[in-house]
Parts: sequence; C-alpha cells; structure tokens
Amino acid sequence: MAESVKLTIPSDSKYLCLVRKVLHHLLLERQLSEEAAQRLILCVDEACSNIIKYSYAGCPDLPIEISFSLADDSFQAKIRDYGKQCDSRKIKPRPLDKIEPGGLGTYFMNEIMDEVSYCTDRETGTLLTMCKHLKNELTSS
Amino acid sequence: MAESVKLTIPSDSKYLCLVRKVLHHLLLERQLSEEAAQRLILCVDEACSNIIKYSYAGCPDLPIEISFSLADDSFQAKIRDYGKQCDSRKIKPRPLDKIEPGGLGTYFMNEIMDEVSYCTDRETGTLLTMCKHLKNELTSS
Amino acid sequence: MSIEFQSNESGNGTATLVITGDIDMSTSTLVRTHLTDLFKKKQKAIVVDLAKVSYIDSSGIATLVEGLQWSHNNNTKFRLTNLTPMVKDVFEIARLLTVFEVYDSQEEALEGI
Amino acid sequence: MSIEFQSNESGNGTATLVITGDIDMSTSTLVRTHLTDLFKKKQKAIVVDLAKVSYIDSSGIATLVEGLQWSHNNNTKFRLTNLTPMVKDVFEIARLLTVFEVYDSQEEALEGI
Ligand SMILES: Nc1ncnc2c1ncn2[C@@H]1O[C@H](COP(=O)(O)OP(=O)(O)O)[C@@H](O)[C@H]1O
Ligand SMILES: Nc1ncnc2c1ncn2[C@@H]1O[C@H](COP(=O)(O)OP(=O)(O)O)[C@@H](O)[C@H]1O
Repeated sequence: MAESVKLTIPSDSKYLCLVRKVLHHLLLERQLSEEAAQRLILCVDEACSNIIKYSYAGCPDLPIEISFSLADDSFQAKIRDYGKQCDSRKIKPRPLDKIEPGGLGTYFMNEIMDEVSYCTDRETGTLLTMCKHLKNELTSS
Repeated sequence: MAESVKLTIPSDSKYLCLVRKVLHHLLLERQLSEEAAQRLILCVDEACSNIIKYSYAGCPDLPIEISFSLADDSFQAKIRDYGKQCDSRKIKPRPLDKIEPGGLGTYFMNEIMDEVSYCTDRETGTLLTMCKHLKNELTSS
Repeated sequence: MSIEFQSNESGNGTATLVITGDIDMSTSTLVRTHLTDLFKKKQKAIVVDLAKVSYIDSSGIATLVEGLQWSHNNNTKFRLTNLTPMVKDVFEIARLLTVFEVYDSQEEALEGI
Repeated sequence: MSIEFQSNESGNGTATLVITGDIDMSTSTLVRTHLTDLFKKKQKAIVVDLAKVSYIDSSGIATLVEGLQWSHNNNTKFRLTNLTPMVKDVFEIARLLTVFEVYDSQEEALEGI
C-alpha cells in the first residue's frame, strides 16, 4: 500500500536541500540502499531545478508541489508547478558524446527512472510524474 | 516576508520525526537558537500527536496538513485535519500541580506559543493556528 | 524513528536503562514496556540514562511520571541522569525538574543506594 | 544549504580547492566563481578535492565540465580527487568518469606535475 507524503516549497533553490532531506528520510526508512536513494533524490532535485529555471524563470516564491508515494516495490514522485508550460517534446537531454555543460538533468531522470512523463493537460503549469520499480534496490527484502 | 513550506503526512506517529526534521531544518536556516527551535518543534509535534490520538482516533492513513511560515520576526504553524471536530474549550491542559501523566501537550503549546487557536468553522476537521514572535529567539540578529 | 534500549542489572539490586533515540508518541510505549519490565523485577533502584535522548514530548514525560508513581508504590528509587539540554528544558517548562531525582551521571545516581 | 571552500596555492604553480557541502543549483555558481578565480591565476594545475561533497547534481557536473574546458584552453591540468560514492556514481551515470582525470588522493593528483 502506498502512503504518500507531500511537500510544497517556494521556487527558490535554497529549498532543494530540504526536498533532498525529506526524500532521503523516507527512502532510508524503507530500507533503500544509500546508492539507490541518492539516485532517486537526484531525479527529484533535477526536476525541481528545471521548474525553478524554466517554468518559473527564476521567480523565487511560486509553489512547487511534490508528492512522494512509496509502495513495497515502487517509488513515485509527482511534481506540480503553476508556471510556463512548454511542449514536453522540447524537454530533452543532449547527446552524451558531446562533452559540454548542460543537458544532463533530464538525461539523469530518463536514465534512472522507469517512467518520466510530463502532463500539461490543465490550465496552468505542468505535472511531472516519475516512477521507479524497486525490486532490486532494497538493502533488505 | 513570510515564505511558507507545506508538509502533508499520513496520521501515523512514525511520521512525527519527519515533521520535526523539516521544521528543525527551516528554523536553523533562519538562525534560530537550538533551544528556541526545539520548543517550537515540540508544539507542532504535540499538535500532530493530538490529531492522531483524538481527531483521527488512531486511524493511521488520514492526512495531516502542516504549513510553516517564517517571517523575520515571527513563526506561524497551521495544522489542518479532516477528522472529528470537538469543542475547542474542551481541549485544555490539566493543572500542573497534580503530578500525573497526561494533559501536558496542550500545556506546552499554550506555554510556548503566543497564540494557539482552533477553528472548526468548516465542514470537517479542524484548523489549528499557532504563532510565536521571534524577537529574542534569534542567535544572530 | 528508531529507539534503542540497553538495560543493565547489577547484582546489588540496581538497574540502569540507557535509552537512545527520540521519545515521542511512536516510541514512548516502548519506553513504558521497558520500565514495567524493570519494575516487575523489584529492583531497589532504577536509573534511566537520557544522555542519548535529544528529543522528548509530553507522552515521554507522561511515561516517566508513571515510572515515578510506580516507584512510590513499589518503594523503588527512580532516578534520571544525563538530561540533554532539550530534555532538561521540557522538564523545566513542565515544572517537573524538582519533582524527579535528577543526577549528572550514572555514578552519582547510583551513589549511596 | 551552505557550501564552503578552502583553496591552497603552492609555490610551484599548483592549486588545490577543497569543497565542503552539497553542490546543487543553489551552490554551483559559487563553485564556478572559485574555479574561475583559480584559472585567472594561470596555475600549472588545479586539483579539486571532493571528499566532503556528498551530493552533486547536473549543475555541479556542468560546472566541472566547464573547468575541464577552461583547462584545455589554458593548458592547465585539471584534476579531481576523493570522489564520494554518490559523486562517483553520478559521474558514471553521465559517462564522465573517464573524461576527467580522477585520483584517489591529493598526493596522487599532484604527483609528477
Ligand atoms: N520544466 C521545464 N520547463 C521547460 N523546459 C524545460 C523544463 N525542463 C527542461 N526543459 C528543457 O529541456 C532542456 C534540457 O534540460 P536539462 O537536461 O535539465 O539540462 P539543462 O537545464 O542543463 O539545459 C533544457 O535546456 C530546457 O530547454
Ligand atoms: N485535536 C484534538 N481533538 C480533540 N480533543 C483534543 C485534541 N487535542 C487535545 N484534545 C483534548 O485535550 C486534552 C488535553 O490534551 P493534551 O494536553 O495533549 O494531553 P493528553 O493528550 O495527554 O491528554 C486531551 O485529553 C483531549 O481530551
């Protein structure tokens, strides 16, 4: 059974470490290994960073709503903003063989998560859903 | 200017330490002294415990919505449940001169906070608002 | 939140209970169980070491108040040691610091028993 | 989140930058500033010690990739040491572990410069 914890932060990058702390707490309570936990944390952090940079274009006091659901064998994060929508096909990583800064955030999300989907089917903003199956990520089972 | 962080947890006492961790993070970021922070944390923890015990009568998967607002000189916590309402006049501490277990949670809240008010003026549940002026609680000013 | 207990019973009828972790609504019933176990053994004295308890709420205080009441009924000494600043502050706000026998170390708490 | 920097410039043209804290969107610009400062000084080699960085995100990686590019343009050696498991894992996912010169200690990173 999935229990969910919700966290809403202002769109200021100084709150990213709070998001990481909350998720770290929840994942370690669920016996996830530190490595698996850090990867999921990275994805959520990248998603929030992108909202701050692109959807809210740097405005620091708009809401980012995050919900974490942890079931026995899966993790889901839903991240909602109320900022600029964009064509989700334009949100994409750069090819890795070009060594240059940028374009890595969405690459990490796609590489680590089993599902990453953007939904703009609403009046404002975007709902990003990321899922990960956890079968082999648990330290104890 | 008050920025607010919201946290929603299921009504299971195992999440109380997450609430404490989040609030501790926010208060120490704001340069509150450890002692002042711990007192505010105690009040929020007691309020959530009472919701778990009384409003939700032990049912562990109903939502407790907490919002923290920190301004330069004040702290406000709003705690919302959707459980049993009760006459807020019945919510009261026991006299301290009788040494016995129980009745201390609301005593702490009233003793530490500058304002504690219960509002049941809604269809279900209760909104508890607690405020504290922070003039002398900052480690640096 | 996890809480841990380590209890140590000496030959001369004293027991020490070292608690590690936060004492809140989710853990205070475990504290209660450990205390009742020790009281059942009819010790002369029970010392609760709180050095590693950095948080206590009203349910934790209530549990220790119960311990105090049992100690009166059982003619057992019930002493607290090593209160961290937060725990001490909560006892003070509740005006219970003088109601309990509070010591700075296990050694002092065990003296003259 | 707070981040701290400690930089140490030796007489022989090498500089070490020790970073303490998480490198994320809120702190990577500070990392960038410290790196540009060191590059301006035309060092022979810059060693970045990441022993106390337990978290890095794509903005941190991007900053280090920039450092690497500056090092090519300036003919400066640019080396990383003491990657924590999380940081190492992120470099691996990004397939950058072999692109950078990565060492296990400051001593090894400074050898033969
Ligand atoms: N929330 C978002 N809203 C709008 N565009 C986005 C969003 N997230 C990502 N993008 C687009 O996708 C690109 C790739 O993002 P990312 O991989 O995180 O790298 P970076 O942000 O470093 O460019 C961004 O440059 C941006 O154009
Ligand atoms: N959220 C609540 N809903 C209903 N009743 C409450 C609530 N909070 C407190 N009360 C009432 O107020 C009394 C005092 O609460 P408190 O001081 O926390 O002590 P305790 O819970 O140990 O009895 C409780 O016994 C209960 O009757």
